[in-house]
Amino acid sequence: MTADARPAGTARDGEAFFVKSLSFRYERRVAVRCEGLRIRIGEAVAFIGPNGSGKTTMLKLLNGLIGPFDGSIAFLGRPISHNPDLRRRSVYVHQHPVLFAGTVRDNLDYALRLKRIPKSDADRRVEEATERFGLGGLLKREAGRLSGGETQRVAVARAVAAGADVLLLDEPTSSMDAESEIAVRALLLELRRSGSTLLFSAHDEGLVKELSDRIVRFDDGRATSDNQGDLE
Amino acid sequence: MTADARPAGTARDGEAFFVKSLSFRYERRVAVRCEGLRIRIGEAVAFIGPNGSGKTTMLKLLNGLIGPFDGSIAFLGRPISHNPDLRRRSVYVHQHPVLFAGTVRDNLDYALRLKRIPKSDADRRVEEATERFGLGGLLKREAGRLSGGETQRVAVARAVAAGADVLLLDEPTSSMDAESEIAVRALLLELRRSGSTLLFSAHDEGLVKELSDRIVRFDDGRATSDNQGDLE
Amino acid sequence: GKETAPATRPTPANPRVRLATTTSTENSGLLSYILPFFTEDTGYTVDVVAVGTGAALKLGENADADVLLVHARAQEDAFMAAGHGADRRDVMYNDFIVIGPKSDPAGLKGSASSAVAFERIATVAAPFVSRGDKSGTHVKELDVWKAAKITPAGAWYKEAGQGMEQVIIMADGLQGYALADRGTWIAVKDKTSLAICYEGDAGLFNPYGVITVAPSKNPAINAEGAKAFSSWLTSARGQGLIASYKLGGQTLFFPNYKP
Amino acid sequence: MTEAIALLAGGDRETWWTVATSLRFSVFSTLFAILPGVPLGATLFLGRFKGKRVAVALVNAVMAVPTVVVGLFVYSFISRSGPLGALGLLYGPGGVILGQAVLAFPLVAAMSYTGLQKLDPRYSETLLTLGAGPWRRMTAIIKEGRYVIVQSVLAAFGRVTGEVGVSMMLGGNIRWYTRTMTTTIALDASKGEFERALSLGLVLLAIALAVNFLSHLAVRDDR
Amino acid sequence: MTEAIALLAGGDRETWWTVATSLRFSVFSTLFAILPGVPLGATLFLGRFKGKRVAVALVNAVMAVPTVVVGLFVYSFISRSGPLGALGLLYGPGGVILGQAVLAFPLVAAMSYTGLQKLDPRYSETLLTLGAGPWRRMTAIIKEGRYVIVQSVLAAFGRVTGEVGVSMMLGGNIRWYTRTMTTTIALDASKGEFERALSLGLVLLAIALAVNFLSHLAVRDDR
Ligand SMILES: Nc1ncnc2c1ncn2[C@@H]1O[C@H](COP(=O)(O)OP(=O)(O)OP(=O)(O)O)[C@@H](O)[C@H]1O
Ligand SMILES: Nc1ncnc2c1ncn2[C@@H]1O[C@H](COP(=O)(O)OP(=O)(O)OP(=O)(O)O)[C@@H](O)[C@H]1O
Ligand SMILES: [Mg+2]
Ligand SMILES: [Mg+2]
Repeated sequence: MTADARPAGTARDGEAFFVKSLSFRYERRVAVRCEGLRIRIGEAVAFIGPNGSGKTTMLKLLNGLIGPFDGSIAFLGRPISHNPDLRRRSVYVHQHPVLFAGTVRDNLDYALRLKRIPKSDADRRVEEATERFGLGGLLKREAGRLSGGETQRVAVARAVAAGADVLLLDEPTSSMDAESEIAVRALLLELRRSGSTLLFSAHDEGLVKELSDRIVRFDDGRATSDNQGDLE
Repeated sequence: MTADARPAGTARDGEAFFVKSLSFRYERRVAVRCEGLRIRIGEAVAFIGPNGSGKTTMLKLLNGLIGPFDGSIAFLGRPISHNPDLRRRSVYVHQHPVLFAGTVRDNLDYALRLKRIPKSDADRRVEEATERFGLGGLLKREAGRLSGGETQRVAVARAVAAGADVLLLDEPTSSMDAESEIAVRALLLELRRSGSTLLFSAHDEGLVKELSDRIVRFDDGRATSDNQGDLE
Repeated sequence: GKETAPATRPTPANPRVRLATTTSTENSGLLSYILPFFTEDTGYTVDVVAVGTGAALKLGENADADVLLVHARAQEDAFMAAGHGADRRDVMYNDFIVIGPKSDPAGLKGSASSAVAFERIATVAAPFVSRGDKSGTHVKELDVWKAAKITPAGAWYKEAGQGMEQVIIMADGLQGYALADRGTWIAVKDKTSLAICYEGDAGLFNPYGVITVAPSKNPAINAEGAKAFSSWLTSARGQGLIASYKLGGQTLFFPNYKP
Repeated sequence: MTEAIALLAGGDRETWWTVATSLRFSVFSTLFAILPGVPLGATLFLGRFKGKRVAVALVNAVMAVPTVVVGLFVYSFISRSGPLGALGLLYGPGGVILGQAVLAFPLVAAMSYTGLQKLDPRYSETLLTLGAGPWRRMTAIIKEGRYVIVQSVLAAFGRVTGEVGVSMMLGGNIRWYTRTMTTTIALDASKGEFERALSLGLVLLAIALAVNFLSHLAVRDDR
Repeated sequence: MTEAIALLAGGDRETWWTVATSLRFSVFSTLFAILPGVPLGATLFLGRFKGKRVAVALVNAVMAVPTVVVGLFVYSFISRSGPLGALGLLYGPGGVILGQAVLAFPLVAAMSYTGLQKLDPRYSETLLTLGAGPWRRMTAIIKEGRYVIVQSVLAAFGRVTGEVGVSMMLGGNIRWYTRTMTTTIALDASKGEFERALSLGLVLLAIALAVNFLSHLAVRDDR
């Protein structure tokens, strides 16, 4: 698709998010402020900054989980409110995720059903995720009773299996053991190569260096990109 | 105090924890099993192992937060059930901690009051903790509304300020930013030098190397110490 | 009101009297009408507790009422015999009537007696709502069935177990018959589409009695107040006021105290 | 107590029949109260619409309406001259069940709403981000909060089992037809048979206790 | 509706007096129900003792006991021939308030318990590890769960405001003394004055609504 073929005001070719003059407050305190930010489809962007600087808040804003805010956020060229693409193509994974009642397998199946993945396809995807994330031993376990790291692994697996191509991951490996972390990193690299858009927050420098094309720095709520020209 | 002066069956001189033939299950699955483990006062011990291997469960067991279990756990020479020292001298900090309603300062004050720290002493301690953990900007904030890393920092500060000399910390820096992590590491080192006993779980090798005298490895619920002679 | 004549109103030591009575005396408006006069004359205020007949007697038995105004002669006599009461007097009477749909589908009008009227209801199996609560009215109804040599049973016979007013309202809802006391009927009739279908049988006499509870039962009983109420109600003044109470132009209760 | 046991063990046929009728009415009315009540509670919890506050307050406040008023309200619909008069529900089991369901439904909604309130907000966020529509979110949140929902259903069951106003008003307390435990108790109390009324109250308590225990077997407290 | 407004706006002194009396009784009885009820609920939540299950089921089941039975139960204590007869509470405000408190207290306990149930278990673990004794744990958990506690208090207030049995039985529905909104309504309904009864029911609903709104101002929903 070419940009020219689209009506005015829509996304430039390959633009995933376009944020302008954003400002969001919890009650009185401003938690996130961003003059402008453009994230292209297929980019892998790391959100870094000290605790409480607004990374989680920004990720939730980009996924339309919190609001209202001042300014504008567009996803694939359209405002995120009432944007059907948002739920179809992007998914957010909490810093400390929760799983639903039922087994781990139920959780995966459920997410696939929500994303309307056909049954035939679904089984294959669950199998794939199980292998990639080493969930073999966990599939039949009660999801609410897993350890911190296990929960995080399943939550990321659930998001990936659901097949969203824009992933917003909040400190995705913070509770994981070394082995899982390596596996998840490898997987995210692969997703990036295959064209998915990745936005993730992290305190772990290794993850940031290995995985990101670009860094957005957060400082006391102010988000600024290393990349110039985000705002024309 | 000398060991000889004590009745038989009590702790050896300077023994913080003594675990024997421990086995604990959540419903049917065994989550922790440990033939024997001895942790001396003043030791810094790291619990490492993959996700779901039992680190959190063991820390909670050692702090008497879950039960019942088979086998025995002694704290300062006495069984942990009905052991008044347990609550007076040790404290556990959750992997993903929660804070109480009220401000951050209220949380610190409250913990000090629970540990019966006299008022005069309390203010000094809160000041000290504020400085050490860089809580200056957070003291007056509503505790329930902090970010993940901020919450973890306050929770560790709360435990340290409460003046327990046996600290059980569950992945204490997993959500922290680099700066806080360095500060907390330094602080824990200092506590160790001043004679506190530290037990912590971690996936971060740096933390383990820098801080621990000894490692207890967890594998699928089985806890084994690097140190031989834990069991005579 | 203003204390216009403080000298004329007596001030008893214990000015609150507790009267347990059936709902019919309260809901017909009689008590609201006469009690202010009683207070005026004697200085006593009356706390009216309106309950079922059985409950009123039970309250007397437990000494939770000082005086009773009820209509269930057999139970009243048993109450006296058991020594729960100090003094029982006839106060007034009215009568029971059979009410039913204006169209009177069982054709009660012109029945020779209440027993005959009941027989007609049973014959056509017209809905009949019974109090079913061992109240004076219920006891009377059972007497009539006995006189008619009928054991009422079947879907048409609704043993409701509720107060008089509710039974009248139910009879209206079911377009059926019921035995009612005239006082309650007059008070409620405008809310229904029913009419009196049979009246006038001497057997349908409904006497009320006033009973002072035996003071020996409990020191908290206001014996003076109870006595004052009983005496006043049976005095010429009390009897006269009862006779003068009218609702919709009709007299509800007829005084009948005989010293 | 002994009298209560005697009443039941003695095999008094009428007492047993009344117990059974009470249960039948309560079970059906609770069922009919759940059907709209639980979804309404979940919707109030999930929804972000104007007037939500008012709706919540209203649903909470309805508890303060005496059962006899609820009875009257329903009466005005099912009385012969009311819009539903033709159904002939008044003074029959249908009337009692309808009235009790109307009584219990806001209770179920209010208690479900309040209970779900304490559910971790991450659950609804996760549902949202995974693309669950309103219906899926509702069913999923009911599943997550099933313990709380069961509690609200139990409360509703208790409420309808123990209420008098509606049963009296719409059922008429007709023997062998619409007489329930509670209307029997009210009748006994009005007859001055206080001991019997108290005994039947204990029987009612025992039934409620049994139902509570059974429900615990169904959905275990997962703390 | 119009009649309800007319009743109040028209300044009918007796109606206003009855409204005030109802409120007075409800406020005091709710207060007396909270004092033991909330701590009991919190204790049930925190405690790990034998018979806890039974206690919880019992407290839940009490809701199914008709108010008239609660009234009779309390009556047996405060009747002149009962153990507390000397206090002279029967057929006075004291009797109604006592009875309503007895009625509402298990409700407060049950609802507090259920509500706290959903509180994150880490709260009580944190309290334990910081060395809080039973008393501190109880007060702290009540503070953490204040939103839920307020809900249970509101429910109790609604319940006592709307109940008839206890008020009738222990207050005697004595005019200018113990007559409340609900006993007036019951009386009106029994006299066939359905419109007036319904109107007063609406007034009661309005009061409950107002109380609910006020409570929301006091403790905001923090979601
Ligand atoms: N409440 C619970 N009920 C049942 N099983 C549980 C519960 N909590 C933990 N488990 C299981 O017990 C085992 C040990 O869990 P634990 O939380 O101690 O692991 P961990 O070593 O702390 O893992 P992590 O590094 O992910 O935090 C895991 O298999 C976990 O799934
Ligand atoms: N629900 C809330 N209500 C009020 N303030 C909040 C809330 N959640 C977060 N905040 C505040 O907003 C700011 C940004 O928080 P956020 O969670 O986005 O930080 P973060 O960068 O993700 O931090 P961390 O690295 O610790 O996860 C912080 O100051 C935090 O205290
Ligand atoms: Mg964060
Ligand atoms: Mg853990």
